[in-house]
Amino acid sequence: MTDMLIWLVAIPLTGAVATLLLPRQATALVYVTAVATTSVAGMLLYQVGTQGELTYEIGGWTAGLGIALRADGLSTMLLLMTALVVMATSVYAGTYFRQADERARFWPLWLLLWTSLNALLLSGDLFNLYVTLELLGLSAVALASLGGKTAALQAALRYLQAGLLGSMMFLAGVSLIYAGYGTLDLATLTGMVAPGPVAWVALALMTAGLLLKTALFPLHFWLPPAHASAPAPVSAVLSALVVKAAFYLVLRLWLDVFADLVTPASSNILGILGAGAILWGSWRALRAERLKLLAAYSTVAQLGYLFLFFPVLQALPPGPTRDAALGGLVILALTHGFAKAGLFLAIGIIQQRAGHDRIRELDGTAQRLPATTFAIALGGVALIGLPPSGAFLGKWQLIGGAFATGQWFWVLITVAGSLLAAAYMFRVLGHAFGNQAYPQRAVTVAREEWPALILTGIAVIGLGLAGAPVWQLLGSSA
Amino acid sequence: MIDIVSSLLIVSGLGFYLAGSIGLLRLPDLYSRLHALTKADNLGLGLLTAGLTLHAQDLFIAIKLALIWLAVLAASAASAHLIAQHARRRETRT
Amino acid sequence: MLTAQWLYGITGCLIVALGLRTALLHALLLQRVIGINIMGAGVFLMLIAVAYRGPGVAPDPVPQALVLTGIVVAVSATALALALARRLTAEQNND
Amino acid sequence: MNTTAVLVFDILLVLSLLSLAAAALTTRDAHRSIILFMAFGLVLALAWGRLMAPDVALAEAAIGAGLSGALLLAAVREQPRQTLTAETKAVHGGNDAGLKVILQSVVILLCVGLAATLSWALAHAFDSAPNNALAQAVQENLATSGVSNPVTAVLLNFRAYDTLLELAVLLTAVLGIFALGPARPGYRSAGPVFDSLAHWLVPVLILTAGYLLWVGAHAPGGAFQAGAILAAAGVVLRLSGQRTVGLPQKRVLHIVIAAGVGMFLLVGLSLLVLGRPFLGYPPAWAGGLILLIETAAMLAIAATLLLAFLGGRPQSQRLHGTLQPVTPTLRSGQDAGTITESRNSSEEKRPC
Repeated sequence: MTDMLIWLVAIPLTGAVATLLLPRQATALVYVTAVATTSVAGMLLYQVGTQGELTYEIGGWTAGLGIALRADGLSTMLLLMTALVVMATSVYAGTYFRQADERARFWPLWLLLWTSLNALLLSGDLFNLYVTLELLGLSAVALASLGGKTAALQAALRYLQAGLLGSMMFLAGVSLIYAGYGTLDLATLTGMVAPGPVAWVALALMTAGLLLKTALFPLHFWLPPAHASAPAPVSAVLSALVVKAAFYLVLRLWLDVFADLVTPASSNILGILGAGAILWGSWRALRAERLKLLAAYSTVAQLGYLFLFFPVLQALPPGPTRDAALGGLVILALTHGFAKAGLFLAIGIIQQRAGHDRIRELDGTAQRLPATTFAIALGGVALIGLPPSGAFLGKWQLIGGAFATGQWFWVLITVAGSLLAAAYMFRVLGHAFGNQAYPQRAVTVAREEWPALILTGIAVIGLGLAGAPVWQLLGSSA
Repeated sequence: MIDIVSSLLIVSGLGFYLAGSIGLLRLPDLYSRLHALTKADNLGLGLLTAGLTLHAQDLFIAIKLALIWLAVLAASAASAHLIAQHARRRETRT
Repeated sequence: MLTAQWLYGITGCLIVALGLRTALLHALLLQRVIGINIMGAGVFLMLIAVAYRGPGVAPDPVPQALVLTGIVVAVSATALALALARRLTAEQNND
Repeated sequence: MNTTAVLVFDILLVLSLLSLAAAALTTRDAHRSIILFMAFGLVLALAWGRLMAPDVALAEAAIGAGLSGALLLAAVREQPRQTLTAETKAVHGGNDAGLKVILQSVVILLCVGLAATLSWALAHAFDSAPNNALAQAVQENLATSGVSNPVTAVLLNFRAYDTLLELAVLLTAVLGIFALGPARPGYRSAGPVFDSLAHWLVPVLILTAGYLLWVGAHAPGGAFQAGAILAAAGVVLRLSGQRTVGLPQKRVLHIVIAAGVGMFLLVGLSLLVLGRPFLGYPPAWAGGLILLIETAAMLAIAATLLLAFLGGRPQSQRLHGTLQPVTPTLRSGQDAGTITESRNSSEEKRPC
């Protein structure tokens, strides 16, 4: 029953066309699409857990000629995370956009973004990855520019240009690969790729393009304004999923396809860039004036952690410790996805209720919006990496792996990053818990606050306590 | 025999293209340059397509070549008129 | 190795570099969009040079199909960029 | 003798490509760089023809040079004619000369390095024998693909999923443009000469688009080239003062722009229901299904590119009362002014 793979792309795409043609029933259609896709993602996770990697050849043509969709442990977990985050954010977006014409403009683009995420996580063909990256970039920019104000448009324009440059570099790498090896399918490439000028330059180009789209430290200039000025549900998905999809590709290329090309020096470069991202992102988050800017810079920092894993994984010989470290990387990525999405939704509620999101004027928020402040606190726990959260397990594996390979520098960076994260999160909570003498009436709207609570709850409790299956899933198919 | 005639036609066509380009570079003002370009290049293209139709395998390609020439003829005449009209309007207005 | 293939391939690389220079440096948005388009054209030139198999031989259709897809994707990205720029100038004139 | 002649032609073509690209990229004036970019696109179409890629040449001339040029010209028309002062400002607005020079030299170094590594890697790739695996696979399966033109077979059968996602990219672009506001105000009629040109050119363009769509199965052509030429017909109509360019209104317009993706999904999912793989056309019906999808894709591409040129949803005629005839009749009596008044009416002031 490998048809599930294509259903994961076909359902959101059909939903996008349906919401475009039937604007009045759009919200209902989106909920139906969301439930359907999430259940298919769940079934796929179960299937991959039991049978290992699944492959689906579109049109029945063999993988080289046609395009193959592949789902292994890593991509199915990211797919389920994407489905859950998008479903919860859709519930919130239903209430966030008041006017009907705003919603009618939002839903088709939203489902197209979801289609591109699913297509990217499943695709097993290099040029197809270029097309999905382009679809992802364009739909994210179109959604980010929905804000309509000058700041949102400027940020969206800069985001589009950075995205196009990244895609062009990626395409240049893909054309080199086709020139050298004559095939575009990732599975056949994994066997054929041999260290040589073609493979090195192609990998360097593709990685450079993807780093631009992942907004790793020196190339992160476009991310904070774009995520801060986009509407709340959009910036939630941008931070939690869109940049992570590009990171997933870097992971897939470095650990799977071009595994025997990766040298300690190149992984260390990624590690150093990651360290820079952690320090710079956390520092700017600490000094941010607005909550959304803080969350955006926190995304830059958290992605830095993911890149810290590369030198550790490269140094570890294949064995149980390496699988544990890989599991730590995945669970850290998943936790950040849930936590950051929940955090952005909570910030969206505050911005709509209070009319602004300046950190200094957050007094009394805990009294007026208790559930939202609790969601922010939960999100903070996951971002800092305190014990119950999945991030703690991830960072624990990172530190364990770093010690095992004698690279103590990464340990120092991880601890420093966690302290800085604690600093900027407690700064926010400190302001939020500043009590006002005459607090206004507590406002609770279930459909607005539940998504944020559920997402951050999954990040802290779900992944923390029930994190074991992540390692089994990776073990069975990594 | 056909080769000689068609290459002759093509070479003369190129001669007109050359004249058009030299006209573009040398002539002083816009209108005379427009004049040179549209006249010389269209005639050059006519000779070129005539030379090529001699080589055409079947009638259908010959008709397509003629259609190309007609389309370019109409398009360049209309655009030359538009450019001249726009330039004339800008002169009278400033 | 065919000289034509080599000649057009290297030109493609040079055009990619030229396009990148303007896409990064130029202040005018229109010029940057043109730079990105020309960069794309350079990559497509590399791809079609790979597809070329010599004067008499039929070329490889797969890169040609990829370039066709790339051209359409490039024009849709350009359209969105220009629409964003137009709305941005309209917003800036208002406030 | 003719190999050296071909080599000379190649060198000349390559030099003109490089010089046109360099000129288009370094000129200060936006108008001039767009015209040079269109010239570059046309010479590039010549290069595709030389490298025996006629389908790509058609698409490059129609979309790369033609419509991209039209989009850029429509965009630059609204900007005041500002040409830059002597040197280009640095992207990050560092206005003191020192920073700018450093930045420029760093970027130029980066580009030179990129060109060198790319050429070095490509030269290595060309050294190894060209890997013909995929080309042979296409030839072998061409018989069952339903079309005889290998490029169309790859685009609409073997890698149909790529084309589906590419049509989704087009749909995203047009939805993004819709969300950004109303269309540009219409053009004044360009006078009787252009109207008479448009009068007979538009039907010929529509006929050519239909021909290209049909011929795509066995010769260079196909949905993308046909869609681009249909959009070109719309652009000509738009330039002759016709406001809605024959595009349908509200609901039907949505159906047309989603036609490409919709038809692909319809065919793909119905095949899935019949037990065949997604987009796995049965050999007997493959030709018909491909033509069906190509027709819908052509309509979607034409509508998308035209709406991009318009800048958004066209304002319907009835909105401000000037019942213009749909087909551009010869308006010898009427002077061009009438359209000016209607254009300066409340159109721009109306909030989007």
